[in-house]
Amino acid sequence: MQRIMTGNALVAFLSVVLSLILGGLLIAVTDQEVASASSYFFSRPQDTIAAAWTAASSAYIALFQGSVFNFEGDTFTRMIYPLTQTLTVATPLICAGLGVALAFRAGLFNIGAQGQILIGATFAGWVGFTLHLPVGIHLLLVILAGMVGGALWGGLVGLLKARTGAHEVILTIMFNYIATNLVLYFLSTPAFQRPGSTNPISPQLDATAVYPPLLGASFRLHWGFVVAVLATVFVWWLLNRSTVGFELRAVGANPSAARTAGVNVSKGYILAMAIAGALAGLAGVAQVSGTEKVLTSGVAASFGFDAITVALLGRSSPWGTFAAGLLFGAFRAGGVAMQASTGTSIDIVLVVQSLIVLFIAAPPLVRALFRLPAPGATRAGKGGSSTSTTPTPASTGAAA
Amino acid sequence: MKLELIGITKRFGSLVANDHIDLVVEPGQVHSLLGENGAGKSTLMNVLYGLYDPTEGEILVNDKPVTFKGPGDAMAAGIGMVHQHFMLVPVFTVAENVALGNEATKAGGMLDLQETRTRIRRISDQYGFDVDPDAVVEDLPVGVQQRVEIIKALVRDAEVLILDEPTAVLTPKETDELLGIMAQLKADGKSIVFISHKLREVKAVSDVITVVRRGKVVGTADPSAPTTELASLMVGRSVSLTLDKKPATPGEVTFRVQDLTVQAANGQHVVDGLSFEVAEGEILAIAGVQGNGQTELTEAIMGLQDHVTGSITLNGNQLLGRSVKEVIRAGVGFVPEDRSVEGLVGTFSVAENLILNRYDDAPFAKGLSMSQSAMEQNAQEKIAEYDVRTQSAQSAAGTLSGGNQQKVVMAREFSRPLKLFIASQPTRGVDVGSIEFLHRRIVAERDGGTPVIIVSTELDEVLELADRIAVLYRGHLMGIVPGTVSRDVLGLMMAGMPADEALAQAHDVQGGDL
Amino acid sequence: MSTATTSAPARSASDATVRSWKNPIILSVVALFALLVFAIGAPGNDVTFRLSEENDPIVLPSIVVSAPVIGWVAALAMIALAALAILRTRSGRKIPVWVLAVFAVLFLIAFLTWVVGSARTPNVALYGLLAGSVTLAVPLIFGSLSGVLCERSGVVNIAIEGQLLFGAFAAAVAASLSGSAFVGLLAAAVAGVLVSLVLAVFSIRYVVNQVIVGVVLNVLVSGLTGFLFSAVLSEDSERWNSPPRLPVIEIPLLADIPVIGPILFQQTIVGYLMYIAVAVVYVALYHSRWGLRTRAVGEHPKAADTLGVNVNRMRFMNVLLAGVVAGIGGSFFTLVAVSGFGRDMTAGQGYIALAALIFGRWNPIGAFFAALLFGFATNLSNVLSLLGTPVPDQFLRMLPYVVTVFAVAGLVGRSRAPGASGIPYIKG
Amino acid sequence: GCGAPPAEDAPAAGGSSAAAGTDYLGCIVSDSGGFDDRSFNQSSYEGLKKAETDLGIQTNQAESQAETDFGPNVDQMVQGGCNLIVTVGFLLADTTKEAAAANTETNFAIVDDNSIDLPNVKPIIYDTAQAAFLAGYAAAATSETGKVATYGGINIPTVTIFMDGFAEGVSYFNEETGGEVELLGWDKESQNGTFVGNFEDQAAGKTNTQNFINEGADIIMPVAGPVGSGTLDAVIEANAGGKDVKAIWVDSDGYETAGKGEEFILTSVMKLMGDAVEDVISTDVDGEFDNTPYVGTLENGGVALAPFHDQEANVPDDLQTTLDGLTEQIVAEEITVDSAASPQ
Ligand SMILES: Nc1ncnc2c1ncn2[C@@H]1O[C@H](COP(=O)(O)OP(=O)(O)OP(=O)(O)O)[C@@H](O)[C@H]1O
Ligand SMILES: Nc1ncnc2c1ncn2[C@@H]1O[C@H](COP(=O)(O)OP(=O)(O)OP(=O)(O)O)[C@@H](O)[C@H]1O
Ligand SMILES: [Mg+2]
Ligand SMILES: [Mg+2]
Repeated sequence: MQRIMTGNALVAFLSVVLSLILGGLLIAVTDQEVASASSYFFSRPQDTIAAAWTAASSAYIALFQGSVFNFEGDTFTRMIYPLTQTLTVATPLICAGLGVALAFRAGLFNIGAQGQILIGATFAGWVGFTLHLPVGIHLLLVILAGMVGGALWGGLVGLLKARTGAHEVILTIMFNYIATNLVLYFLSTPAFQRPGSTNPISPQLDATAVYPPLLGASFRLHWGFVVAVLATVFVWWLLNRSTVGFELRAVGANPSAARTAGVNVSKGYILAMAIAGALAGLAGVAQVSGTEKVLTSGVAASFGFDAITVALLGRSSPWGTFAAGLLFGAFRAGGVAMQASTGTSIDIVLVVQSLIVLFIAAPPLVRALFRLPAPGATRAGKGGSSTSTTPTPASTGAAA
Repeated sequence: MKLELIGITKRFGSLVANDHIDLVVEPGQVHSLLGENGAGKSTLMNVLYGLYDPTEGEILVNDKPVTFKGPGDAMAAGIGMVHQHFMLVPVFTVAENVALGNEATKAGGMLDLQETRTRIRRISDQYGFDVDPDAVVEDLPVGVQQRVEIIKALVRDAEVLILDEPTAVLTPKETDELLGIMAQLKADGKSIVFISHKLREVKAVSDVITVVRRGKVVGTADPSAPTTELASLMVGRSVSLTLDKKPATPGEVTFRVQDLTVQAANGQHVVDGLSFEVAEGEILAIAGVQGNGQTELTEAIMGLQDHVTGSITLNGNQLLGRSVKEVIRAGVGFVPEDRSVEGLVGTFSVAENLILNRYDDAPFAKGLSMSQSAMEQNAQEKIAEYDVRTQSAQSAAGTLSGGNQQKVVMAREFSRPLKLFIASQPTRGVDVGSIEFLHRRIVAERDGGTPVIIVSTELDEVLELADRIAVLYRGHLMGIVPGTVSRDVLGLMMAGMPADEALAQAHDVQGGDL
Repeated sequence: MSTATTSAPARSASDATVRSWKNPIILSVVALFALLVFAIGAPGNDVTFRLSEENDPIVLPSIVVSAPVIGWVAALAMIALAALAILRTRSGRKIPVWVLAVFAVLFLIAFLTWVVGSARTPNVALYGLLAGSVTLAVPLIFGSLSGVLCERSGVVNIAIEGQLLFGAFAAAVAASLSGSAFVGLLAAAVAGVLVSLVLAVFSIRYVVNQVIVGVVLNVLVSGLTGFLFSAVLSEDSERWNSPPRLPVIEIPLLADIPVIGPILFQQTIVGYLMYIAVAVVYVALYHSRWGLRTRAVGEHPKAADTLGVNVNRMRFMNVLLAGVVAGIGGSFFTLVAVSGFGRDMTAGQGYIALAALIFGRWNPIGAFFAALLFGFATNLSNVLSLLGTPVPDQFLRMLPYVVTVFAVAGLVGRSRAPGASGIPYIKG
Repeated sequence: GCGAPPAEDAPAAGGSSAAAGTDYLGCIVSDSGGFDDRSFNQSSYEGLKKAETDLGIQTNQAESQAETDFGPNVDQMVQGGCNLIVTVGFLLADTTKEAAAANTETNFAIVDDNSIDLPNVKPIIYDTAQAAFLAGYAAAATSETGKVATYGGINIPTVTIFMDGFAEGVSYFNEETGGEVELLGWDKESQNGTFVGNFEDQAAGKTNTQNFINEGADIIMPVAGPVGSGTLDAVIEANAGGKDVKAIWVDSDGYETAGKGEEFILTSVMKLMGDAVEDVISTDVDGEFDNTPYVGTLENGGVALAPFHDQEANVPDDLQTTLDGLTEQIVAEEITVDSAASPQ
């Protein structure tokens, strides 16, 4: 933590700048105006450069306006609306990212957040639109159901890994596909459909089953964000201050030493995957009971996959993941606005995001690009701090 | 071939591992390097072998300066090296290992293993190695693996052979055979650089001895010099090579192992029908060459092995079938043989490692919550008590030197009341000063009335600590002998001779050995 | 001295085995299942497997079998084999490999007969079922070969998906612009290498966790191709995204052999390259100097280093080579399967390839068959849905994934990865 | 290149806004298929673009990539001051309803959904089964092998309504003529059949089509957006291999829009969303917006069977006459084409 805040802060910042520059180049190169201006580049190069600058900067301004602060908004509400939108999108990213990060700390590479979100959302959604319960209890039950759903789906992977030694990467990938088809199946049954319709979309969740808005009805931000903050605190406590976290981290960092010290490694795998699943399930709840309020097969969007990058960027630490979730939430929220207002495809956001993760993971590269001196007396050749907080689940998984 | 190192200096960051070392290896000579842990012997050899670039200095082969960009260049120049940790690919056959990097090929880069097999057989015959080219290396005993390493060097026509601590994992018999091979090689005109901590061997085979201390050559010695002189030259002060300990006063027998059998995953009985007991206040050493079931025996006691039959009782309570946690809670302290793999979590802090198997006991845990202050306080106490050299209690354990890592493990295990203490290789790779300290702690634990089991492949350590010695060979007990037994008897038992026969035979040949 | 060795207690062969009951138990359960479902639950009708079409040069008669007969015969034979396995295990001997092989074949025959027999139309074109399976497996096979090349030399390759996708994209664009499918093929290989280059530079040069680089590369390629797709390709798809197809090259006579002819001898160059690549990688890996060094570098890099093998250069080259292979596999999507690039059109096949690689135990041939199994399961579910089954389509589509889970959890279990896979090599 | 630069003071390119001088803003939000889905998003989008050129209005669009984008996108459009927002697909129903209730000045039109009853929302729905019925009849009448096939993207009503109508058409043919044409890939009774599982995997569309051809089908109707392209690839290959196989396109006239294999497209089941969208916009521009659902039928031309184009020569002589007769009967409700997914 300390190190990330101080020594690497500059590298992180430069990584973001570098990625934005590369993304901007991509926007400029593919822009129509730039293309037409470049046809006479040699007679008037400034046109090309101006067009390129306009293309990239207008896209990024739109991105900023859509994610942080809209200075063209006519009311204060509209001005800060983008920021609340960022927090809304960040909510499921943070929850699922925590799940991926926690599993990572236990030495497991959890690619299955997508499926866990879906199953969690299905459980939560079903409780939300089928049961009719009093205020408070209903929402609690929805949250619980979502976590149980995710925990089952994740825990099953942990169980299979512990019992048979099957590789969790394969298992989680397969479980994602199975979950998608399972949800599609549920949505084709009357129990999950609206009365009188066979569309694969569930009824709206009861008013008692949804997260109340956090800042009033004019914002989409809901209490799910607070739950995400609480989840971050909880995961931080769990990993750093609890016996369970101690066990999980030991299993992740060195399974043989953990076993020798009396930790039940199999139980650790199951537990880690179940908790990871529960956190992803919480992301499902944020979607089904917070933002969307209905269950569809697309309710998880691609949050489960984005969560992997979020966790990696956050170096698998709870608050790192939280921060990465906010950043990616901003990119996503801003990206939608950017696409709507400038027509720049939101895919550029994926490019920028992944470049950021790559650059941050390789500080020597960024330092070399910006001609910064190497820090202190770190021995050459070592990846150094960049990879230290993340175990290598691929190797731990393949051993045994 | 004449080999000359002139002014070799090697720095790792601020650490100077080799400091202007000069060394000459004449043809047909065995040149030994002596020095304590971390003196810089391996570093020097790695420089010579092209694995490290020297910071300064020059290497001359037959009076001509050479630069080695990698081991390939060194091998081409006629230098071969047998590393202490074998550099063999475990899943490859002998032939594949020998061929690697020096492949005989047919058209299109296809391997010609037949050619390699022929060469292996030729060398095998010449030196009486008896190595099957098609055996898979991981199935071979260490002694044979070492011969494979030597074959690798000879196949490449090495004129200078570097042997870095080659005898550490061998039985006395295998050691004798190796020394024989060295004599043959020398007779063939090859030069050998020999590194060993075992002064007796060094004296027996060397033509010249160079002593290294803290990266510098501190002198040369004649092989006929007395052992104590060599030792004090190494360490820089006079050393007492013996530990003074009171005779044991064994109490009640509280730990019993009966008819213990452990099956490995491949079905082999790695521990076979073992029975022994340990009394309070005595040290039972389990001797034997690495890989004869010691690891499995200690793991079986700890509940770390799966297919175990028989009985293990501590104070009348059955330990077999219990989980590791239950065994630990029953008061068994355990120092595993490989501290970095089983004893410590390298990325965890020293403080965390000091409670690695007590994290959920009071005072470190209240319910699910752990107490940082209790952990911190415990760390400060133990670091002071055991003189652990670490920057802080929060440093990652992996950054500590081997001796200090071992102190962390010991400190952890001794920090709770024990009913049984088991230590595997308690001082492997640990320097002389630390060894002395750790040995004294172990004896103190014995004197406090705890039954102690020490597993060690180092005869010196076994003889120093043990009140009684049990020798394991291929999972069988060769017998239990008193701690005062002679080195030769142990050597025979470690090679698979039952105790009574060994005692008889050693009596016959007494005085004829080294 | 000689007495020392002879007096060592000799171990008898019989007590030296742990009796593993895993296989007999699995066989028994499956055999029982076969009895209940395939025999007792057999549909009463005949089942027809067609081997050729009427206007094929060589027409084979269809195989018509009675579902109950096949069900009972196979189930009883499987029970017999399971019993044999139990007996062998009880007496402490190994179960011969042929028992497992015959068991698997019987299961497959009984299962096929049962599912097709239960369909509304109990009549299936076996040649089509198999040909479709191979088609679906082609990109998987290229992908898993790419994985083999990387992992065997010690680099985990999660970026197969990205390599395939970028290969598909580059092939579509280059072929459209140049008007030549072969230029597209070349571009695909180059694109695969580009992805590999990033993987290699970051994971080998900068020692970034290989899994992280792989995952991020997939996102990067997905974003990049998606962006270019909407910004460039869709704007003028006539110019950018209408690649010509690779021609199908028929090998005379051989292509006319029923069932296997179209699979083996009626392919595009990519199809032939696939068979060649599997064979070449297999032979080279186990019988060439390059293969020996590759495996050494992946198992014990330090040992290879001390013998003068440049570990990181070896890894670098292999990762790049893997890019060529996966890139060509990617071209299958746009030059063979369909004509044109679509957003994220590889649809996770790179991950399935990864599964095939592990299921195939890091062996090119194993990966080949694992990929085929997956292709078969997928196409079987396709065919079943069109023949008409009572199983909802969502469950049919789960079939390949469920099969993979069972295969990985039940049959493969703890598989042994190359010793140094995923671990960067830092010299000195 | 080094062409000549435009004069410094030339007006910015693409000044369509100046042309009609209206400041009416028509907007559209796609569902997650995007505007290039060769299906309802694309048709609706083209309707809006047509309104732009024909009526001189301004337009804006927002493409959704995931369901989470719906809310923000609709919101962006509302904030952008759109007069009318077309939302595409039933998945946008809740979002549309919410936005419409909150922004009563803005008008909405939603394609393929009839669940919203608000004064400022106009549902646009289609009785696609009617046109698909004709396609099924035409396929059955044209098939040489006596087997025809259909498959879908995902098992949802807007897809299965095509398949139901097609199935009805085939069985009507069998009843009327005593034929025994078999339909593969869809069982209307159990509402179960062949689906790709998405609207993207063209290769899966191709494999499925090859399976159909292997089982003897010679006319295949994919109801799967861009996946149908895979069917065309398979059909082109099969014809190159000496078979006589045809495809039936859906949504638009594939002869004009599919971009390849036109010569093998027997006909298309057209769901003319573009026209409806343009219509709704033009009534709104005229200030005559109403919220009565628009139901596209054979009668009002909202759905139709495309001409046979190149396939004219391959269909039975009297088929067009028969189809015209069937159309009349359906319009006159003498034949009812029922589907579980038909608009109620
Ligand atoms: N790669 C390295 N990086 C940093 N320091 C190193 C490295 N290799 C060795 N050292 C340090 O250099 C010193 C000399 O180590 P070396 O291995 O040469 O000792 P040695 O004499 O072989 O000891 P031993 O008797 O234990 O084998 C030690 O302090 C060691 O910690
Ligand atoms: N990168 C490093 N950083 C710090 N210490 C190191 C490093 N590499 C090695 N060491 C230390 O240097 C010492 C010697 O390392 P080395 O690997 O050479 O072992 P060795 O026992 O001397 O091996 P050999 O005798 O087989 O050459 C060990 O104590 C090890 O902990
Ligand atoms: Mg050394
Ligand atoms: Mg050493």
